[in-house]
Amino acid sequence: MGVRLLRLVPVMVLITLLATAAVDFMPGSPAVAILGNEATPEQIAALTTQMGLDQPLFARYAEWLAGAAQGDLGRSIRLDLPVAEVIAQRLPVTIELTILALCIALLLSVPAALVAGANVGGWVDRVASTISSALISLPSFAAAVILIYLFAIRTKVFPVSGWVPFAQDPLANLQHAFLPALVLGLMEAAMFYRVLRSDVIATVRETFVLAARARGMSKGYVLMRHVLRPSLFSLLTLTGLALGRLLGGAMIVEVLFALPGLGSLLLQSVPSRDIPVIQGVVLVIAAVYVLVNIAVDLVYSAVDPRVRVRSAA
Amino acid sequence: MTSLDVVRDPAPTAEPGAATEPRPPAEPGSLSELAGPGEVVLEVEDLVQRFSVPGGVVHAVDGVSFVLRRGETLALVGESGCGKSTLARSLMRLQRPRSGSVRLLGEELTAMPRRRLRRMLARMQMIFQDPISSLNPRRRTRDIIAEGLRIHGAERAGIPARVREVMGEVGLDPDTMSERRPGDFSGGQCQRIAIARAMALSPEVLICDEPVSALDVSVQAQVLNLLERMRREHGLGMLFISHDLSVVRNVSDRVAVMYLGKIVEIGDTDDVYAAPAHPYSRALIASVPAPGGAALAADAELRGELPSPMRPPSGCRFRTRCPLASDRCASEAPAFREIVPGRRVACHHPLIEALPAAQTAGAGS
Amino acid sequence: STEAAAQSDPTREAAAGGELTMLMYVPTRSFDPADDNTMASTGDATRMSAVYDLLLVLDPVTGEVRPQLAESMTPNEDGSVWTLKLREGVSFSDGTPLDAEAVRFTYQHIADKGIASQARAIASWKMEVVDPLTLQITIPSPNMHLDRTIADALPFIVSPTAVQADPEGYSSKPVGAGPFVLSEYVPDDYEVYTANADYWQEGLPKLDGLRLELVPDAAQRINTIASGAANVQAPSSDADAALLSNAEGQGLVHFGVEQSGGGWIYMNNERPPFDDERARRAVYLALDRTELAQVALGSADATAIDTLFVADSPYHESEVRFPEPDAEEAQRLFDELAAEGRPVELSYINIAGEVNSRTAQYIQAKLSEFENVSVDIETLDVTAARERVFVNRDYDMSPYPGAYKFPDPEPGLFNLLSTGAMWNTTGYSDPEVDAALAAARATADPEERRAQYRTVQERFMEDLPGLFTFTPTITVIAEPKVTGLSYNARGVVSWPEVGFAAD
Amino acid sequence: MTQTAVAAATPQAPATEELLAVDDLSCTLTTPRGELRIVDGVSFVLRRGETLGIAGESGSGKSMLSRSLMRIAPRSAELTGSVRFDGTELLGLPVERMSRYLGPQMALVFQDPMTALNPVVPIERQITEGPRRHLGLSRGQAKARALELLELVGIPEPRKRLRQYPHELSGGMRQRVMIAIALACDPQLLIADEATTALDVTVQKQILDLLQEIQAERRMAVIMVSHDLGVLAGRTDRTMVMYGGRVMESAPTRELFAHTRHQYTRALLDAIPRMDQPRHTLLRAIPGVPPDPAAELAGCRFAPRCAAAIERCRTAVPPLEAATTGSDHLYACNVPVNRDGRRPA
Amino acid sequence: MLAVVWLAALTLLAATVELLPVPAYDSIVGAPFQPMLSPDAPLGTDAIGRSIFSRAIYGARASLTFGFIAAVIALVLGGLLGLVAGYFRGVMETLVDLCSEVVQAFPAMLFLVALAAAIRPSLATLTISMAVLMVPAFARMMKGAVLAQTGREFVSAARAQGAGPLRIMFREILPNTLMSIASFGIMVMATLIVIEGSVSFLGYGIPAPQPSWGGMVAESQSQLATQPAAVMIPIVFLFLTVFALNTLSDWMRSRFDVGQNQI
Ligand SMILES: Nc1ncnc2c1ncn2[C@@H]1O[C@H](COP(=O)(O)OP(=O)(O)OP(=O)(O)O)[C@@H](O)[C@H]1O
Ligand SMILES: Nc1ncnc2c1ncn2[C@@H]1O[C@H](COP(=O)(O)OP(=O)(O)OP(=O)(O)O)[C@@H](O)[C@H]1O
Ligand SMILES: [Mg+2]
Ligand SMILES: [Mg+2]
Repeated sequence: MGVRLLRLVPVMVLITLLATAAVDFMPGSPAVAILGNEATPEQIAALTTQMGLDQPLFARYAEWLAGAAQGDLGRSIRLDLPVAEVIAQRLPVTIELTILALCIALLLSVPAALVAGANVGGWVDRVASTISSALISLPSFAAAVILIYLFAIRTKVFPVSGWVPFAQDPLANLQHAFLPALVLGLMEAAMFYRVLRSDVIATVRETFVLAARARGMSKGYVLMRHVLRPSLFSLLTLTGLALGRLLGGAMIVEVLFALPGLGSLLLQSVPSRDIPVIQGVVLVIAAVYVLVNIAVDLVYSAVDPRVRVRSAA
Repeated sequence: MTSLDVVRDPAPTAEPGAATEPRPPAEPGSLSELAGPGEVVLEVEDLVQRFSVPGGVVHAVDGVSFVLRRGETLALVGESGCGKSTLARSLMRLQRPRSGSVRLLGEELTAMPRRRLRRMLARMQMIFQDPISSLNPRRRTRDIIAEGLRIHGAERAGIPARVREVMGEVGLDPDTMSERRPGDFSGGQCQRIAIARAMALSPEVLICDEPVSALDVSVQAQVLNLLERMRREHGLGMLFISHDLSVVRNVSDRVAVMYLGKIVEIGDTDDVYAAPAHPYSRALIASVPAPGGAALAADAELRGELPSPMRPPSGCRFRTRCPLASDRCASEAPAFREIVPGRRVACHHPLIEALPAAQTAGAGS
Repeated sequence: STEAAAQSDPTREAAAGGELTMLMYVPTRSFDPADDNTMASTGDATRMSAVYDLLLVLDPVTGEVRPQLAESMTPNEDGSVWTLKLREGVSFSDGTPLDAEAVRFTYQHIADKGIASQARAIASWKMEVVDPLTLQITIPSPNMHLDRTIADALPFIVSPTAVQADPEGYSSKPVGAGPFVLSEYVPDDYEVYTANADYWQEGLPKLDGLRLELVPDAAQRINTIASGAANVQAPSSDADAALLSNAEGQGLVHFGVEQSGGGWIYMNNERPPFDDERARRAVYLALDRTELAQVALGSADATAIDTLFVADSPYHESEVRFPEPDAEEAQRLFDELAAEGRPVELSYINIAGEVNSRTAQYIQAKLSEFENVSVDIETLDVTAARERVFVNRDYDMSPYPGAYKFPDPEPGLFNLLSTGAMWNTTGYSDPEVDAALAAARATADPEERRAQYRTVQERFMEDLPGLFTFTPTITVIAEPKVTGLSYNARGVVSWPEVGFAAD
Repeated sequence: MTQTAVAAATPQAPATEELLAVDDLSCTLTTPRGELRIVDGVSFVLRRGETLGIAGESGSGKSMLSRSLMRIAPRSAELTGSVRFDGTELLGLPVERMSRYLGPQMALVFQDPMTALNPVVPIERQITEGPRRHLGLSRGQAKARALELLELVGIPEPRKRLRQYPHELSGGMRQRVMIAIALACDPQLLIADEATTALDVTVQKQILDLLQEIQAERRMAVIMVSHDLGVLAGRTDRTMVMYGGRVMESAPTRELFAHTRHQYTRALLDAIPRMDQPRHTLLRAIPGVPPDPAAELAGCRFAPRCAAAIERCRTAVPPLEAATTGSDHLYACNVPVNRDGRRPA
Repeated sequence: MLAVVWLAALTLLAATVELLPVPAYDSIVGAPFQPMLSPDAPLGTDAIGRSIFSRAIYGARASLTFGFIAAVIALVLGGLLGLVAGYFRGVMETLVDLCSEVVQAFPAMLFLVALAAAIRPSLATLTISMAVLMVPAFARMMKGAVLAQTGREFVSAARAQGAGPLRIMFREILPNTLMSIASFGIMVMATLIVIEGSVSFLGYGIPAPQPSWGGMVAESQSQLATQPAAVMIPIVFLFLTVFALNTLSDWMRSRFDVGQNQI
């Protein structure tokens, strides 16, 4: 575990450096972005010097890193606010979306996969497998477009875009979050379903399941008590990955539904070359990713006692 | 090298001289081989193999010494996890041993550079427990058998003929089986392919790690017979690892009993079976279930379980389960000493001193 | 749309009360007018209009200047000194008075920051506070139409006290004398404004509160309004007909005001191929601008701009028109240029976005029907495109984001066409045009101005320095009950009168 | 499901003692390779307190037979014939009622304790879930019973073990736990399917002794399945040799080893190395490989590998019958081994 | 196999589209938003009046070549890296793990958007950059497969025969991992096509006027309510192609698994 935590450092440094370099290589500097169409080269040069952008990339990065190490993520160029504040404002949206999406994904996939995996070839299996293959093949933007068309344009059940903070109006908040969370959740559910189903199929073939049946345990009991838990490992990994990915901001969905989350913040920051925000967001994404993976390892040991021994020993 | 008629008239399924012929008498030749100390082909001295695992060090093989002579079969028996496979793998340097020496035909293997080692391995080959997984499922039989020849730079033109020859020798039909892949064969046939692969290089030493324990009893006999024939015809020195004491009894000239990484007793098979010197050997032999098996002396029964190889007991490693254990056993590790000619034991209270040397009665009847 | 418009009258008086939600296109950058260099109605200007109100209002159709926060703004006889008179009793929401000093401070602040488009111009002004309500501005080169520039680009006045109190944080904590006060601001998401109790106009604003929400996607904005989660979207000038019909289909209304000017695509007059007038003309002749307008706006009814000024404008010259499409002549010109070793191979710098992208692809598709001409489209984001087009001038064609409008030729046409002017990104330079523009600027006489601008229009049709496409329209899409909407020439809403219909 | 009259096939079973009567039991699996008859017409009778050994090579259908008896064969398996347990026909029972038999009436000990124990469920629950369902014990009662059982099967520190997971135990202990689980509801019939094959000889002996002890104590009937004839030799009353899903020979164990009649049994015994032979004795291997259940065979299943096979062996299935009426040594062989052909034990 | 039929038909059409009597992807064949089955435009026209059918087919060409070439490059590079990392472990393994962690945690969209601005996007640059982005995934996957294979006895057997590392990697391990990495490759190809669609949808992908399914959706998305066909047709093409690829990959994997079981 300690080793994994140590890995956090190079991963985060590399990722933020990469992000800085990527934005730096884009034509058009923050000065150009700020000054607009009519700026003269002199104005741009002056602003560039003023913002310290004439320094070499590594010097700027090192300076940022030094600041970041002390918890100072700098100030947004575009919004003229502390980066930490900007991110803190976006994070709840992304977190809520992530949690909702994962809940939807798990609620849809786990029962379906359990039933399908235990009755391969049954109708649940056939229906759910077909749906999941279809969903896996549907890009999220396409899914979003279709769902918007169905639920927001045709039937107007859900609002199309925007965001209401939970504290302000919980019901409206859920209404706004539902469609985007559904898009994300459906995508993940399809993956979860497939992985869990194949693991359930494998587990059902295990002798210990037969042994439980030989003890006269009922089918439902065997599924819940003996099949489910040993089948959860791949699903856990996948959930961890999904958690990391979603917390990093589901860009397309956030953009399409105009949600003020991390993903859209990142995309909005690119045209204005808001490097401090980009660095900050990427840092958060990387940290979340690595931490989530460590957390998944911890959960593993909760689910599988064998892992517990291995890591404790 | 082999008789031509075998090649011309392969008998893939029927084992010549097995079921169809009456049982041949015990072969006196093998006894004479044993009597005159043959040339030593493999000499192992104080071999140590350890694994660092999370939580400690596994003392898998701990100071093992023995010699193997040409034409002789040395069997290695012991409970699961006592380090038999690890020993075999260390000999082949599939895992580099921590310390000790392995001399193959007088050459030290442990420190040998890899390139030379690889050439040297042609003279010592190994057969694995699981016949199916020891063959690459994606390769054709003839490629599997030819692989060693190619590696060791045999003349290209000669390879197919040699492959056919070896296939015939192990009872595989070269015409119908060359092109097929391991998945098409049964376990026994796969083990034949593995034997052919090993024999293709005409090794002097053959290490067999539980070569028949994955096979059915009926097929097991085929493979045992085949190995026996190979040993006899090619004068192989064979290290035969098994946990089946009946099989060991049948195939080996000498037997080494291993317990928790150490050899506790080594000696002539007949002698050891008749009069085990180590309490553990006795317990093992007494446990064999057989029609008319051993009548068990009550004190031969083992207590408890095999201790963890990460924390072997002090002194004698067997003392925690030994009916004869004394205080001395806990404090002092017994020396591996020769108590009668040809018999070495690591025990403070060897059973053989308490027994008259003349006792010969086969256990049981 | 006529039917829907008939049912609801956008100018009908609103009942008091209610809270209105407007959907915005562009994220808020800053509430400090010194940071705004676009004055786009789709972005910060509309927000600032709520906080600051407008000093002067430029009428989008007639080009007239109307007083608002200011009582009047008048020039001396040659237009070198202007006097700005402010209303009495107007104060910022922090209680300090909006006086001549505040105006001076604001303009100085803008000049110091150096970001806004007029910053350089202001730096050359001499401003003098004559009395608390009178500011005198002396400008280096005479201009009889400075009031139009003020109304167009410098209408927002900040509270000096507030800026000085917190220069760093001011951009997100604005203090103005407008009808509303910013009460909550979540960047890239929404803002909430509450009515200013001390607003200078009695009984206004109509609304109790205002909420501006960011929804960058056009279709989504309409869907959101249609779903009742918002009332109106920010006025824009590139109304996509598909969007409008989509809105109509969902029971919304839209209002449009046609303006002079048009969708504008820069041509780089400073380098081949467009340093040659024939190349520019050939492109005009090759394209069917009506079709272009229809594709760009996504509507079969869309029309192309055919004169520089709309028929209602005093400067409208019906016979000075853009050339009609003529494929044969276009081909002849392309061949001629190719024969001279100057083939028309152009790089089109496109700015990401749906309308832009369609326009670019239409031009590419249309020109590909001709020989000896080729178009290479490169799509960039705004900042990268800006560097390519405006800073480096490394382009052949590139769209102006939005439409180029001039309700009055001052200052728009001047900035667009005179040599070295602020928005003359085409690099167009013609002494005759320069002279005519300067002469028109120096006079207040309508007849004189009309004559000068006729010359400009005639020269324009000869030289065709850039490509005008469709007529710009300020369009608002709203629920039928929204009323009291009026805007300045930039499409910036005048907030005080906005409200909901009484029923 | 065809049902043959039970009484006719079981002449040697005194009705009062009889616990399990299997008649003409067949198990057919539908697979992509076709219909596989894994168990083919097996009949036997088991009395209370009796031990039946079932021997046979890998794939001969031993496990499928045990599973068929408990009706836990794969879903695609079709069972025909009759299994009467204590007078009740099991094959027709509804699933729910059948599951009531598993545990209190019949229990199974699996071959590989590592895979037969759920790795992520503590030992305690695996032992107690059966009693709680079938005997209606409370949590506390079930736990007390589990402790008792662990002590019975000779596990030191049972209280500690209850909280542990299977991987924390050694192979021998796991198998003891398996036995404890099987005994949890006091079954009348214990089926040990290769219960000791995965274990070391020393441990194997301990476990076999334990089983024997418990059986004697409780008067359980036991079916002991093994491919190792040696294991069955000293410990069963009766032994049944299976090959290719069919019973080849069935006799009281002593009789079977002393007077082997079937060619297959003989060959099998000859192929096993024996402790009393001189070393390097070539074994009598059986040529060929065990039969593929998918292959259609008209005659005796062993005929293709049998050295003594005659024409008749390849055309008709020899019936399983006794040489002399009244004898309980049954075999299905046209060319039985002569009495004098047997080897000294 | 419907999936194979669709892929084959699409590939064939895409490969031979120049020879077919369909208009060029960038030529205007009629008024915008012509309905289906109009002459010259069997699937109607888009917002500019170009044939949706032509554009969909040319889009298929772009997507398929992009997906295939990027997947192959990534497969070869990542496969080799993974092979070496999995066999030798040590530094190589750490490096592969680190890289894949970095790439997985890095927002790919940011990379692509930045790239689109930094270097002029074209099919070639997009292909190469996506391939590079996918290398760690393949390396990791291959490493896993190699680790599993290295543990199998036949690798020990080869070493016991005296085989060197190269021979073991390429003769023994590689053939056994090919099927799984190939099926993974097909799945990645599907993923790549989705990513390309998404990037083009955001406007940073294949440059206009070259058609791309994602770009086609974006160009007509605002007309979803009035002109659903223009939006749905590219989505259907994209969906069917990705679906077919996924099905193919599944099928390969199940074949492989069955093979595994039979052994
Ligand atoms: N690569 C390894 N890393 C760590 N521990 C190992 C490794 N290989 C073997 N061991 C440990 O070394 C000990 C000896 O194992 P080995 O496989 O040699 O036993 P064995 O006698 O062959 O057993 P079996 O009869 O089950 O094959 C065991 O405790 C095993 O867990
Ligand atoms: N689920 C199944 N599907 C298809 N065939 C099966 C299935 N289960 C078992 N078989 C086949 O049935 C035959 C008998 O299997 P069974 O497990 O009963 O044999 P066994 O005598 O117990 O062998 P072993 O000694 O290996 O345990 C074998 O040929 C096996 O391949
Ligand atoms: Mg081993
Ligand atoms: Mg079995």
